[in-house]
Order: sequence, then C-alpha cells, then structure tokens
Amino acid sequence: MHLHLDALSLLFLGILLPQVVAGAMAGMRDSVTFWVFVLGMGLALAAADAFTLVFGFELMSAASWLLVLRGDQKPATLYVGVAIFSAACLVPAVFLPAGPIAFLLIVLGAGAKAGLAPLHFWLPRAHPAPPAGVSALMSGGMVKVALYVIIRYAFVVLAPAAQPWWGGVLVVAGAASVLIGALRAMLETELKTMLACSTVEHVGLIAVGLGIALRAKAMGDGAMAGLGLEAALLCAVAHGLYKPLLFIGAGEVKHSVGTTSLNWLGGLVRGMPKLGLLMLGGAAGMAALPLGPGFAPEFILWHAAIAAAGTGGIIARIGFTALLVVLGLSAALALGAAVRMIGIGFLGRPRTLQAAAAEDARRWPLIGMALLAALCVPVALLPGLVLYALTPVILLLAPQADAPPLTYAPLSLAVLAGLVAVAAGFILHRYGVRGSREVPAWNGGFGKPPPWLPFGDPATQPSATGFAEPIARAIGRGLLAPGGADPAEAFLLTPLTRLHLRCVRVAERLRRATIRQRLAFIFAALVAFLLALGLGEGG
Amino acid sequence: MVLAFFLRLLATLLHVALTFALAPLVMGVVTTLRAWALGRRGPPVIQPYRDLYKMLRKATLVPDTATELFSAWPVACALSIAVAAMLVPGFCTGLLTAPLSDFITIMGLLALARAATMLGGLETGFGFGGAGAWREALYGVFAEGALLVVLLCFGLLAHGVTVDGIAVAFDTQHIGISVSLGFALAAMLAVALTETGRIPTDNPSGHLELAMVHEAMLLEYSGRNLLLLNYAAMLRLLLWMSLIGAIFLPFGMARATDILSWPGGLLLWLLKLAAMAVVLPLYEVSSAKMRVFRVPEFLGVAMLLGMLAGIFLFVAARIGA
Amino acid sequence: MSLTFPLAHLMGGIILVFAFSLLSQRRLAAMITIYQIQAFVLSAAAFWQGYAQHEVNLYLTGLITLVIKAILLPIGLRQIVLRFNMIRAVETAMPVVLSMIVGVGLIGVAVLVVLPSTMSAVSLTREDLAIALSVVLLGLMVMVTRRNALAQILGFLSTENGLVLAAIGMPGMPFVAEFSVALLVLLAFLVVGVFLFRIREHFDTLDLTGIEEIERRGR
Amino acid sequence: MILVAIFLPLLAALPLGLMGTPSQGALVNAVLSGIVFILTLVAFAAPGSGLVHADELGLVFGGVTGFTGLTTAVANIFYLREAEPRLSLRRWRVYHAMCQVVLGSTLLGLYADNIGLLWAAVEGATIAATLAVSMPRTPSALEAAWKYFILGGVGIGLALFGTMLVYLAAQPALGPGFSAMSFTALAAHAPGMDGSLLTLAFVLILFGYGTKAALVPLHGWLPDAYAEGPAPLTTSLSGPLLNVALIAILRFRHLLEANYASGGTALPPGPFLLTLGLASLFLAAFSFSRRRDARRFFGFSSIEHSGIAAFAFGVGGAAAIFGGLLHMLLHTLIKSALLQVLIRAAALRGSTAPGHYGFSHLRGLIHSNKYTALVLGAAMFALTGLPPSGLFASEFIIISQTIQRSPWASLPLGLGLLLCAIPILRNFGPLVFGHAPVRMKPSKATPETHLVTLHLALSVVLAFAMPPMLVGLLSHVAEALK
Repeated sequence: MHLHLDALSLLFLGILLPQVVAGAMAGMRDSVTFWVFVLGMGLALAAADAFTLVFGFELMSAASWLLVLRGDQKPATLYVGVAIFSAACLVPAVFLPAGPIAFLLIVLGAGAKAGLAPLHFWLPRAHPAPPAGVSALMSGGMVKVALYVIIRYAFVVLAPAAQPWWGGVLVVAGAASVLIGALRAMLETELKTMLACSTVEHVGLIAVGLGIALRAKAMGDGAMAGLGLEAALLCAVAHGLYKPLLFIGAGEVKHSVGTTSLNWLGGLVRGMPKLGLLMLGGAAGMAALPLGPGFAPEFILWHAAIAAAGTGGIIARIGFTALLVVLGLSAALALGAAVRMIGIGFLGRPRTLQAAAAEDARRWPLIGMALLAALCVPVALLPGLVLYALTPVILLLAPQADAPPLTYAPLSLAVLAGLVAVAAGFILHRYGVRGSREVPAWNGGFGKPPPWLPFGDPATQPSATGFAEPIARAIGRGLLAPGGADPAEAFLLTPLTRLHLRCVRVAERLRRATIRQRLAFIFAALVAFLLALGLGEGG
Repeated sequence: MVLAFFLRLLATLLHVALTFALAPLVMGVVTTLRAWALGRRGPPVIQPYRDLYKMLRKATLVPDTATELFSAWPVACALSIAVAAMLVPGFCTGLLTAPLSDFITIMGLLALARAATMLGGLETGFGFGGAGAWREALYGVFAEGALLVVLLCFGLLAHGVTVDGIAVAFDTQHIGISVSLGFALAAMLAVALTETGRIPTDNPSGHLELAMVHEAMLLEYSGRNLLLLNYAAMLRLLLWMSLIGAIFLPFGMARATDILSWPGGLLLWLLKLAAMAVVLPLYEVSSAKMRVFRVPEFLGVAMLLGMLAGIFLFVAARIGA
Repeated sequence: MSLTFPLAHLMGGIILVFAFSLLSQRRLAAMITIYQIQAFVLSAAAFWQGYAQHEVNLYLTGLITLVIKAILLPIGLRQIVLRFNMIRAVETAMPVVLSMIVGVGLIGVAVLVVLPSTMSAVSLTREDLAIALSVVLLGLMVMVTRRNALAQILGFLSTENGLVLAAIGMPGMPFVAEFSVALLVLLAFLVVGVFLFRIREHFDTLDLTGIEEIERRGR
Repeated sequence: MILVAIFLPLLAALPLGLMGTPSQGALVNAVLSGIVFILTLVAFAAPGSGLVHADELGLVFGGVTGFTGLTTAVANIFYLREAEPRLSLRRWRVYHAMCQVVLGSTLLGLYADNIGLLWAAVEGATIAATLAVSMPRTPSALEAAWKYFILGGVGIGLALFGTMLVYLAAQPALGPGFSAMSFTALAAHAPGMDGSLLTLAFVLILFGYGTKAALVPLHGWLPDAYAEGPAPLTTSLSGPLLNVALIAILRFRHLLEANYASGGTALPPGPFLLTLGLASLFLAAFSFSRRRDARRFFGFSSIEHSGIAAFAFGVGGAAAIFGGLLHMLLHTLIKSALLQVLIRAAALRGSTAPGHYGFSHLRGLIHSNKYTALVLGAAMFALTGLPPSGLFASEFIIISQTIQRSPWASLPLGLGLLLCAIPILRNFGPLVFGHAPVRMKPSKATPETHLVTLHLALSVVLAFAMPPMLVGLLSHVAEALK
C-alpha cells in the first residue's frame, strides 16, 4: 500500500472533507462503519498504486453497503451487486495495458459506482436508504470518488493512448444520465429519492464536462479542454457542497415530521425556518440558478458544449446540438424539481398534523448544514477565485489546457441587483403605503376554510404527484419505459434478472438429480474429456 | 480612456433609465393596439403607469396561509428581471454591462425570475397557484431546450455568446440572411411568446383562473407585491423585444463610445420597439390560445427548428467563414 | 516366453467380454454369476502375470482376488439377494440395446485415448491398457444405467476388476496399490453392508427409488 | 515427528472407538488434536525425509490442518454439551474415532511423497468421513452418506487408475520400482516421461481427486454431506480434505506442465482445470439463490472456492499458483470459522442437530447474541472476497494473473465471482440484522466463539501482513510447481 498526494487527490479530498464533517455532525459520529467508509474513500483518493486504489474503493463499497443494509435491506442487494460489478470491471482494468478496453472497463466500473446511465438504476434506490449523514456522503462524496477514478485513469494513467471517441463515450453516457436523472428528479415524490435522482443528473453533467475535455485533449484543443475540465471540476466542488446539505436537511425533515414524502409535507418553513432557508439555498444550487453555487459550472459547461459543437465531423456536431437540447431540457427540469421540492414541501399549507407541528432541526445537523452553506458562498459569488484554485489540477490533467476567462461575474450581478433593490426600496418606501395586513386567502373567491380544517382541506392543495403529472405526460411517455419505470431498469435490469432466474432453474434441476444421474454427470464429463483428449492428441 | 469610460457609463445610465421608464409604455401600446385590432376603444397607452401608481397606494394583503417568504418572491422576481434588462443592449452596444451580458446569464436570470414566480404561486397552497406553477414548469422545460440550441447557432456565427458581442458581430460582419437565422428567429419568437406569457400559450387579458398561467400565480398578491410582479412582466416584454431587436435587427445600433451615433441609435431602437409592439397584437388577435398540452408540441417545433438551424449551419460549412 | 503376451491378452479380452455382458444383463443373479466368472479370470490373469514376471506379489494378488472377489463376495451378494427376495429383473435407466451401443462407443474412446502413448519397454501393451480402461468405463456405465443399488455395486466391483487388471500388468509396481485395492473392496463391502441394512430399515427395498424420492422433494 | 503426527491420531482411533464416555472422548480428541498441531509446527524444524516427509507445501498446509483440527476439536467439546443426548454412546465413540482418522489421513495425504500412499490416505479419509456423515442415522443423513460413498468410491477408483498410469508413464524415465511413485523423483524426471500417457493419467486423476475437491460436475456429494453430517465434522470436510485433493491435483498438474513445457507430448493442463473451475464457479453461483439451509448454502460456497483454486492452478505461472494456494489457505481458515460459528448460532436457537440450520430459523441473530451475530456476519462477508477480507488479496492476484496469462478467461471469472458474492451478501442482511423468528431472548456467547474470531483475524493477517517466512515458503512452492 502506497499513498501519494497530488493536486487532483488533494482537490477531491478537499471536496470530501466538509461533507465528512457535516455527516459526522448529522449523527454519524459514533458509527464505526461510517468512519471505515470515510477511510475507504480516503484510501482510494490518496492511492499511489492500483492495489491501494481498488482496496480503498472496495472498502468504501463494503462499508457503505453495511450502512445501506442497516437502513433498508431491500435495495442493499442491488447495491452490493452493482458494487461488486464495478469491482469486477475495475480490477481487470487497472492491469490491462493502456488502451480502449481498459478505458471502457474503467468507465463501466467506476461509472456504475458513480451512477452513470445506464447503470444508474441502483442509485435512486440505495442512496435514500441509510441515515441522512451517510446518504449525504454517498451522494456528495462516494460518486465523486468514482468520478475521481475515471478522471485519474482517463486523463493521467491511460492518457498516452487516449482518442477523441473516448470523450464521446463519456459525453453520451453523461447526457443520458443528465436527462434521465433530471426527469426522474422531477417525477419522484419521495424527497431523498428525488435528491438521489438529481445526483444522477449532476454526475451526468460532470461526465459530459469530462467527456468534452477528454475529446478536446485528444484533439489538441486546449481552450475546450480547459472549459470542459473547469465545468466538471467546479460542478464536482459545488455538488459536493449543496447535495450533502440537502440530504442532511431531508434527514432532519424525516426526524421532525416522520416522513419525507412530499405529498405528506407542506408549510415546513413555518415550523422549521432555519432548515427551510438552508434548504432553499441548497435547492438554488441544485436548480443551477444564477447567484447560486450551481450556476457557474453549468454556465461553463454550456459554453464548452457550444464550443465543442463547432469541432469534429458532422455526426459529432449534430450530436453536440442534440446534447445542447438535452442540457437545456434538463436544466429546466432540474429547476422544476427544485421548485417543487421547496414549493410543495416547505411552502404552502401543511398537509398533515405532523407537518403542521414540525419543530426546527436539531442543533448539530443544522450547524453542519450551515457549514456547507457557508462554503457554498464563495463558490456561488466568486467562481473565478475557485477556478483559479483549480488551475493546478487542470494543468495536471491537461497540460495544454487554456480556458478563456470566465464571463459570468455573480458579484457584479449582485451589485447591480443591490443597486436596483436600493432604488426600488427607496421608491416603495417613499411613495408607497407601508405595512401589510393578514387576511384569509382569496383563492379565486372560495373564501375561508371551515374551522375544523385549520389549514384548509389538504386535498385542495396542489400535490407533488399532481405537479409532476403533466411533465410525466408530456415528456415521460417518450423517455420512460411503459408504466413510468426507469428505462435502465426495464430494459437492462429486468431482462438480466430474468436470465439469472432461468440459470437458477437449470442449476436447481441439476441439484435435484438422483445419485445415478449425478454419477451420469461424472461419467459423461469423463467421457467428454477423454474424447477431447483423444481428438486433441490425434490431431 | 477616461472619456470613453465616462461615455459608456452615461450610455448605460441612459439605457437603464429608458428601459425602466419605457417598459409600461410598451405594454400600454400593445394593449391598446390589441383592443383597436379587436374593434374596441381600449385603454389609453399610459394606463399601465396609472395602474402601477394605484397599486403603490394600495394596502398590501398577506393571506393567513402564506409563509414568511410570501413577500420575498416578488422582490426576487423583479430584481432578476431588472438585472437582466440592464444587461441586454438597447439603443447602443458597448455598455458597461456588456461583458456581463452573456446570453446564458440572461437565460439564468430569466429562469430565476420564473422560479420565484412559481414559488410565489405555490406559496399559499391553493389550487390555482399550483396549476399556474406546473404549467410554467412544463413550458419552461421546452423553452429552455429550444433557446439553448438557438444559442448554439448564434455562438457559432458570432464566435461568442454575449448578447452584445452577437449584436456587434451581426451588425458589422457580413453574415447575410441565411436559412439558419430564419429558423433561429422562428424558434426564438416562439420561446419569446411563451416566456412573456402571450397568445398562443397564455392570455394576459384572460380572466378565467382555470386557464391562466402567469396570472394564476399572482392571484394572491396585492399592493406593492403585485406592483413588483406586474412591473417585472412589463420589463420582461421590453427585454425580449430588445433582445430580438439586438440580435435579428442589429442595424443602426449606436456605439457607446461614439456620442454622435446615439440619437440615430435611439431613434432606430424606438422604431424597432414600435414595430414589434405593432406586430405583436396583430399576431395575437389573428391566432387563438392553445390547450395546455398543445404548447409542448408548439415549443417542440421550436426546438426542432433550432436544431435544424444548427444542422444547416454545419451543412453549409459556414463556421469560421 | 512368446506365450506371455497372447495369453495375457486373451484373458484381458475375456474380462472385457464379461464386463460387456454385465452391461447387457438384467437379472441380478445372472449379473453376480458374470461378475464371479470375471473375477476368476482375473485371478488367473494375476497368476499368469506372476509366473511371467516372477513376482510373488502378483501371486498374492491372484490369491486375494480368487478368495475374496471370486468366492466370498458372490456368496455374500447372493445372500443379500435371497434375504431381500430380489430375484427379479432390474430396472434399467436406458434401453439395453442403446446402452450396448454406447458401450461399444466407450471401447472406441478408450482405444482412441490410448493410441498415442508409446509404451516403450513395458510388458503391458497398448491393447492391455485399452482393455483395462474399457472395463473401467463399462463398469461405470453399469452404475449409471442401473436403478438398483445392488446392480450398481456390481458395476462398481467390475470397475475394480478393471483396475486390478491394469495393476497386475504394471511392471514392478510396488505392492501398495494392490493392497489398497483389496482393502478398498473389503472396506467397501463392509460399508455397503452397513448401508444395505440401514437402507433396508428405512426404505424396505434396495431399489434406489426411495432415495430418489427424498431427492425430488428438494431442499 | 511427522510420522508421530500422522500415526498418533490413526492409532488413537482404535481405543477412542472402543471405550470412554462421550465427554472423555471429546477431551481426548481435543488433547490429541493439540498434540498434533504442535507436531505440525515442530515439523517446520524437522521435516523428515523418505517415503513420508514434509515438503514446503505440506508444511504450510499441515500447519493449517493442525490448527483447524485443534479449534474444531475444542469447539467439539462445547458442541457435545448440547448434542450428547442425541446419539448413543457407541456412536459417539465411533464419531470421535473417525474425527481422529480423518485428521491423521489428511496429514498423511499432505506429507506423503509417494503417489500410492497419497491415494491410500485420501481413501482412508473418505471412508472415515462417510462413516461419520452417516452418524446421525436420519434418513437424509444415510442418504447423504450413501451418496458420498458411491460418488467418492468412483472417484477413488479413477484416482487409482490415474496413479497407476502415472507410474506407467514414468517407466521410460525411472524404470520400475518405488522411485517411479515418488513425487520428488517424478518432478525431477517429468520431461522424460511419456507425455500422452501422462495426459491420460492426469485426466483420470483430475476426475478422481476432483471428486474429493468437489469440482463441478463431480460435486454431487458435497452439499448433502455438509448439511446432514454432524456439525463439527463439516469443518474438517470443508477445509483440510478439500486441500488435500487440490494439492494432489496441483502436484500432478506440475508433472504435466513440466513435460509439456520441455517439449514432451503431454497436453497443457490449463484448459482442463479452467473448465472445471469455471463450471464450479457458475454452478455454485446459480445454486445459491434458492438455498434455505445455511450449511448446504455454504457447501456450495466451498464448491465455489474449490473452483477458484482449480482455476488459479489452470491459469498457471508462479504468481497464479501462489494466489491459488493463498486462496486455499485463507478459505480453510474462513470457512471453518464460519461453520463453527454457525453451530453456535444454531445452539443459540435451540438445537445443533442437522436440519436446524435453515436461514429462516437463524435469521435476526443479532437479537439473540450480538457478538456471535457479528462474527458470523464478518465470516460471511469475508467469504465474498471484498476487502478487508483476506480473500480479496488472493482473488486480486488470481484475476491479475488471469488477465496477463489467459485474458479471455478473466471475463467469466469476474462474472462468476460477482454472481457468487451477491447471494451471500443478500442472505447477510436478514441473517444478521433481520427480525428474529420468535420472541428470542438474548443469550450469552460461549467462549469458543473467540476461536472463530481468531480464525478470521488470522486470515486477514495472513493476507495483508503475511510473515516473510511464509511468503518465502509459498512463493518457493509456487515457483517449484509452476
């Protein structure tokens, strides 16, 4: 076991650190498994040789599996299956000579662990299962470790053999993840599942950025490579901050209300104002809104995609055009998902008594969330500074990288907004009528609810399911499998399960063989071997 | 240098002042012309100013089911639209805000405004606001996809995606009239109609809550909150007009450092706005509002047109030309 | 010494023929008789090899074979048949004609496999080895095609005969192997006896169908 | 010393089978196993020479056999407390005698330099194990023993034939006599042997000892023997007996490989071993899913690991063989630990008789006793080869060697390992953390559970911080047998 830290490792360790602190604050401090999980991630990131890398990676998988198992046994098997699958791909890949097969195995193995389509189906099931502190670390940290493996191999270890189409593979997988992740995030009504789907989307964004950079690096285009890497790494940094925040928040909602199904929440800002504000900040990041932490990476990524569309053959160009459509659609879907989360879950009227009686989050998780939120501020307002700090990593990955300067200046925008706000505030204050009056909601003339329903009839509120239904109707039908299932589940997981079942049946038939039949197996195998031997020697 | 900076500052201030001042007027013109086209007399063109003033003087009511954030959404919406309006060049290019006027930033600010409006609609937790919000979310999905792919077309032609840069490039370089730009224009118009809440996707003068999109989200707002939201809607209309004007009708735009070109630029800008303010109501009265689930198809066509624009660009191999 | 190899061949051939007829026979009593004759021929072969190679060990092997396999074992087996009243045809799992065709095929395989070996400076010839291998395979074939436990044991014993046939042809092979074979047969019979009694206790028959029934229920 | 280690248990079997109460028998059994363990360690200093001597391979695996034998015998004392009323006095005596015979003949198999002696040892162990399996005298135990006897007997027969053919193949090089049956001599003269005959011999030996090693399709006896035999015996069946058979295959494989590599007419042994190894891996993978009895389940796991070791030998090369040997070593430790803790688990739930090891019966063990449950969980987890399990190291070596030497086989190997690990881990959750079947009261762990922990700890230490001496021994062996 050898350890070595370079800029890339340090960056990802840096991404990991605040999440670990926040996760520990969110109640995982005394769990040994949690710390083993962290240790595994740290080992994988700091590894100097393949064995340590795979060992750390597997330790991470194993520990997180235990944590998932303690939360919910059902998705644990699927989770561990995918984890071992990724191990089965990674272990050979690290030994193969640099070449396409090694790269594809790395993408398959680490991609499965990161939740890249079409191997993302486990993620929305497994990530919500464990306690919030672990979910946070899994969504914010573990997928990053998997992406780190992809980066480490695609850009450093296998770099001499890299070809432009390698980037294409990442872009296609990433685009599919972006679309399916955003769509499912829009449709899921369970808060943590929804967040996990959004993780799939963000992993996809990072992969798209990496793919563009990898392709550009192989084509010798320094500017585009720089843009792609900036987008991917910045997205990794930002996502590593706001996603754990949201997951910890969801855990606190669970603790306070007893459920995280959006259809049973509502009006939580009243009972839990601090949590509500922090969640609002996180949601702004998730929706990639300007002045939030998530916008800068998306901004750079779109620029990179536009730049990439101007290079390569006609097929590649049309592909990148389609990619832009996908990115636009998904950005709006992510916005819808975030609005739905805040609007349905935290605003409006409580839908249950538990939601009405919710009390604010516990102190330590709140402090953890606040820490993450505070770290979001520089990413949100000073992305240029963060990018400057990322420069060594980018130069390590693509020495020729030379990205154009960032044209998104959130601080200036904030100043402009501040000026307008001051002016508008002055006008409203000077000429307007001050103060406000609380009245029953007008509600199109329906008037005040009856006294036995203090928050009105919950059924008259828009529900999370109802909010998403039109989108399911307009887009979901085309992209999802019949019945609204994830296409990867319907067209990959289900057939594989069926195949496995068939093999199991054959094995069972063999197992039920009588003694005589078992003897017959031996005998047949012996004769077959002898025949092969005779023919082999005769020939 | 100092002089140039001073001129740019002046132009920026002028642009901001004009934009903020003219926004209600444009809305008034459109409304009046639309009434005329329908054979009615219509309100005077300064009616929006009166309405805004009226709202300023009215008490602000807050529903008892709303949360503390109720009044934050109008502010967020108005601020982001205002900032976006400051970024889009109006009568001249080279404003101080030009480096910030990245098309993607503007898209982001519009999305922020949209998110704030939607949250405002969901705030009180009643059906109409929610219905407006999901419709807005649905339309937004397609609109953003279409807009981003149109943007690709501009980016490839103009080698940059700041609105200012596009305007300068389209004005000075000889781009000519290409099929791609035609497709892009059609796509962008569809997005603009959706974003500003005009027919065929939404009816700004409708009064049936069940059919409303933008207005449905404002149902519970009153007083200064409503003022902010309505003013934001007016600004948004002007913003889109300026945007389309800057990109597709860039001729005659003044340069901020050249004070002599300002009057011509101003005149032309006003003319462009007027022309669009005439065309919009004429189009509106000649077509009908769509059912909700027809709108994705409408925007889907826009998206396709945007893609076609890009593909035609590739086929014509005009990149770098 | 010119008679050594032909006579050894002849006896090997006879053993093979009996192994083959074991495959074709359905009745238990007849199978035991065939086995007994096979064992007699085997002991004769062992004596002949002992004479040819001047090896005392081989005489001993022949004696063990004669006493245990050719005399004691058949007596014991007949006792079992009588005690359990099993003088009836054994069910076969494969039509007899088909099993004989397969048996011919097995001999072909044995010959094919042995063909490339060189056999320099060895008193055991290629043909002897092929015969021994064929006997072993045919014995296994009997085990596979018979449903009755006793018939399977007979197949097993026939296989052992094939092994001994191979062993006595090995030049100067230390006694270890032969001792082990005898031990195996003895112990095997002991264990089988134990089993037969126990299986009798539980299933009322020596037919393996009782066990097959348990197996089908699955676990 | 070595002779003492072998014959002490063999000779002690007689008095053990004839006299003493069960608890006395268990005690003597444990003491004898302790002595044998010490003797196997002493063998490192005095490996002996001649017909029976401990080469490096024998030393390492003899030590492991002695160790597991000792822990099994100690655990047996505790097992007896619970299980004593179930069997008659006579059967307990035979049972303890058979335990000693299995131990002695296993050691003989490991230390024998003579191929005939090896064969005799395996035969003796088979017969003793058969008798022991039939001990509970239930219909299913008898059936399992009968199955074991028939399949094992056929295997023994084939192995004998193979052994004789090896002798015959060695004639051109070594001539008649004892030397043609000595591994040392055979290995030295492998290039001069008759390659074709040697290949035929190897196939027969592969089938013969493969039956003992439970490679598919020769595995038929194993799951039932595991599930129906007396519980502590399963431990001996799982580890040491499989090892003897696999090591025998490895030694013969070396002869074939050496002949092939030096231009002889032998065929390379790789394809045969790879086929059987992969067949074992996949059959085990698909048979796991529907198992309801834990011991039968782990029986299939033994088939899987035996297949992995065979696969590693098939891959060839010093590193792969090192990996395979390490895998066997660690698997022995882990599997015997697992089976022992399974007995404790069943005891916590009332009875250790066969048939009381159903998953539904044992599930939610953590509610009965936390320590036992966690140790059981750790052992199950270790079996999957995920880190920090020691098997991770060995499987890592094997996979990396496979990629270098026969890349096409690495894909099915990876797939098989994947398919095998998933069902084990799927049962992990309910078994350890699930809901207990009835209202189970927490009870105390018995002290011999620490032995299991010791096993597991040892397996991790051996994998990741192996003493240099052991590394030297194993790599020397692997180099010699490549």
